[in-house]
Amino acid sequence: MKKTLVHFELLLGREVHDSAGKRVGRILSVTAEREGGDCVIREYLLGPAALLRRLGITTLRLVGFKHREPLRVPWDQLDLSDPKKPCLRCRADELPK
Amino acid sequence: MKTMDLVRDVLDKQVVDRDETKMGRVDGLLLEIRPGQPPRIEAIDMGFVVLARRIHPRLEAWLERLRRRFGVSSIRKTARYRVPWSAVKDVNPFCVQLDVAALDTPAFDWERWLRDHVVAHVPGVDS
Amino acid sequence: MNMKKATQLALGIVTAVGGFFDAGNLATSAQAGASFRFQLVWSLLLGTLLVIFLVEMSGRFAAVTRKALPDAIREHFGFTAWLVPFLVLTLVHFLVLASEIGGICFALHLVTGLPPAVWALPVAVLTWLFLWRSTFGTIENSTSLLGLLTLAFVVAAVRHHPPTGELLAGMLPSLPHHDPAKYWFIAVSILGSVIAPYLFYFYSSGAVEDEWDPSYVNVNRGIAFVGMGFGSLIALGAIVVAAVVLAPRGIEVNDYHQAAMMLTDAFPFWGFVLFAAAMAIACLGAGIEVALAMAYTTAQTFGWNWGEDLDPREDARFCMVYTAAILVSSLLILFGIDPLKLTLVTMAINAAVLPFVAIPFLLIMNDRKLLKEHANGWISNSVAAFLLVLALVLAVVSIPLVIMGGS
Amino acid sequence: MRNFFSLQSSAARGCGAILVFAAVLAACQHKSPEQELLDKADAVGSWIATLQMAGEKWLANSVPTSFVKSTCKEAGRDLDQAAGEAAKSQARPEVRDPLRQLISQAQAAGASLRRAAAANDRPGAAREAGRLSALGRQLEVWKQGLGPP
Repeated sequence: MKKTLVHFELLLGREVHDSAGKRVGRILSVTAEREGGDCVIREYLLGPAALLRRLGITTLRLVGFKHREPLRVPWDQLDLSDPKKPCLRCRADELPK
Repeated sequence: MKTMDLVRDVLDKQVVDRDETKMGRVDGLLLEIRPGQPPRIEAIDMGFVVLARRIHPRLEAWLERLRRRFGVSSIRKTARYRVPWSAVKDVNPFCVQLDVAALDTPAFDWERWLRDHVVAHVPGVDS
Repeated sequence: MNMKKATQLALGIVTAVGGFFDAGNLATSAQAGASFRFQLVWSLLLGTLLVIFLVEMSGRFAAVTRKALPDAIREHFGFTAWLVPFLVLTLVHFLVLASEIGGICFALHLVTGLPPAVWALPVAVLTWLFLWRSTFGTIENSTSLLGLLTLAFVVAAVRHHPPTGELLAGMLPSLPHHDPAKYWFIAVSILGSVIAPYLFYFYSSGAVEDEWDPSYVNVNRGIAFVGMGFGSLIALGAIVVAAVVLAPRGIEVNDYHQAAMMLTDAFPFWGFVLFAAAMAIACLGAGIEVALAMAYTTAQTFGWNWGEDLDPREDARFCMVYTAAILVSSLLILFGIDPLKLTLVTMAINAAVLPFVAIPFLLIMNDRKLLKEHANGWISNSVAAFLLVLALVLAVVSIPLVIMGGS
Repeated sequence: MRNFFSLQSSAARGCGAILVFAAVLAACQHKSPEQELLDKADAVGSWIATLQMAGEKWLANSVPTSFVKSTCKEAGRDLDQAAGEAAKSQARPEVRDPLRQLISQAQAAGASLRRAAAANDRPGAAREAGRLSALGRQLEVWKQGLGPP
């Protein structure tokens, strides 16, 4: 069977829409785990908070920037069949908190 | 490191070989999408063409054409070098270590070519 | 503090003194003193304060993370975000390198009488040989010890007994009595020459080459404060000498010839040769640092093997970058570009690109995951925030100033 | 990454705005022909003073002959340019002509100084230094005559 391959670096910054077509946010951070010899994706983190988290910026809080948690999308909720247009398999409010 | 942030801890990281010689950076990652299973990292992509793709797909196509047309045979492969994830020995905060010898890989084609064709001909360098 | 660190501290300070004063500092100081006497001293002091903090930060970063700045910035922000600053900085470094080579060529012109363009290629070869043959340590030590010659400006300034009141008054910013466009152009150029971007990339890569670890944080602090402070003292000396020698005669510095007699009042016999020697050494030291900064930045951006201590056969691509940079920038001088005009415009551009340096720098210095307890505290961050605002203002005003005030 | 792209494109727009700002400033900087002449005179005065200092320092054996020669050459080039611009100036003739006179005298003095240094003619060099000093004073008088800008 032919493998479905996706360039990871091109996913970054892509806007994600949910099943209702509503804009959810951009993919700005991705967590992964090592499983034996493999490395597998667990969650996609969306929104500016994901970027700040990735860059380790905490100082902005001092100047009154509200520190929000990034939107977490488990790997099985993101449909990558068209890597240029990633979308959720559910509605944004159905995501596990 | 069990859990990691692929963007922060892997992408754009320094790649070193077995002897800790710097051999490039993680310019791109290839994901395999598997039905019913989480996506896994298939390979690490390195090289100029990969970087060009990140800037604009058209730049990648253009560079690729240029490379095919003018590439010296000994450095042709270097523009795109793909290492399977299984060759990764370690991912640490400092670098991504591969279980290969840099000199034997296409990532070092340019280095080798410059050494043999330019540096060796500079007076004062004993070859 | 053990013996090794004590020597490192001493050497580092000497390096900072030798590496700080370059063609840009000489040109802007001479012009400032000649046209506005002591009125622009504030700009030098402001620049020095900021550069001390920035150099301290880049050294601290390298000591704690064992990574140099370009390396860390690409890893942190990704290739696409780093690409534009990288290209802009490479272009600026190229102009700075040409300015330094132009400075050496002019110094040789003073001594030999041959036109500067004649010296472009020999100087390029000499600079390149220095880099090709030596290790990081020898470069640091030899150029910086010779660089102490630039202290001649300080000695001359003291001999002239400058008016203390006027000098102190110059430490506070004031509005010019004449030529506002020129005044602000020089003020911006001084800032650009003092806060030269290459310093940070060079300094942090050098710290990695010297294998600093977190125990060097205090040594680094000492080097930044004392070294940069001393370096700017030399620039202050040049302003004072120009103000005392050139300004009363009505000489403005629009050509290096007009600055060349600066030291002959204080040292009637040696002054002329001393000026040429100080200029040549200062520019050679800085030129080597800029060429290395370019090679470090490029190699680290692409993840190539790098290190001035390695044999050229082990990092051929790294060596090719500085070789090409030196060769190409010497062509500007070969084709007869006026070295002083090139330097002054380059310094203003230096100031204009400061946001590209400052923004990633400040973000990365606040990453507690990387730096842990060594991340920026509130003092550094306040200075940094001030710098950021200043950098954005400079970026906006410097280009119009180049068009209006650049002679 | 796309966030950075949008950042960069807004930076590019910022640069465009700066260039427009610069163009507007440059347009506002319109000066009267007399004002332009006065600016030119500063550069001329600076070269006159430089030549005088070079002559005096050469007499005191502080600078080599080659330096005097190349300084005279550079000064000559800039003074030629200043002379050309003064000739094209739209300023009133009673203001413009004395300056043109001064520039041509400075050109002549520079050339003589160069010849004197080349021939190791010390009295000649001293004479030219004196002449340059007088020219510098005349230029000051001319500037004062034009009044404060």
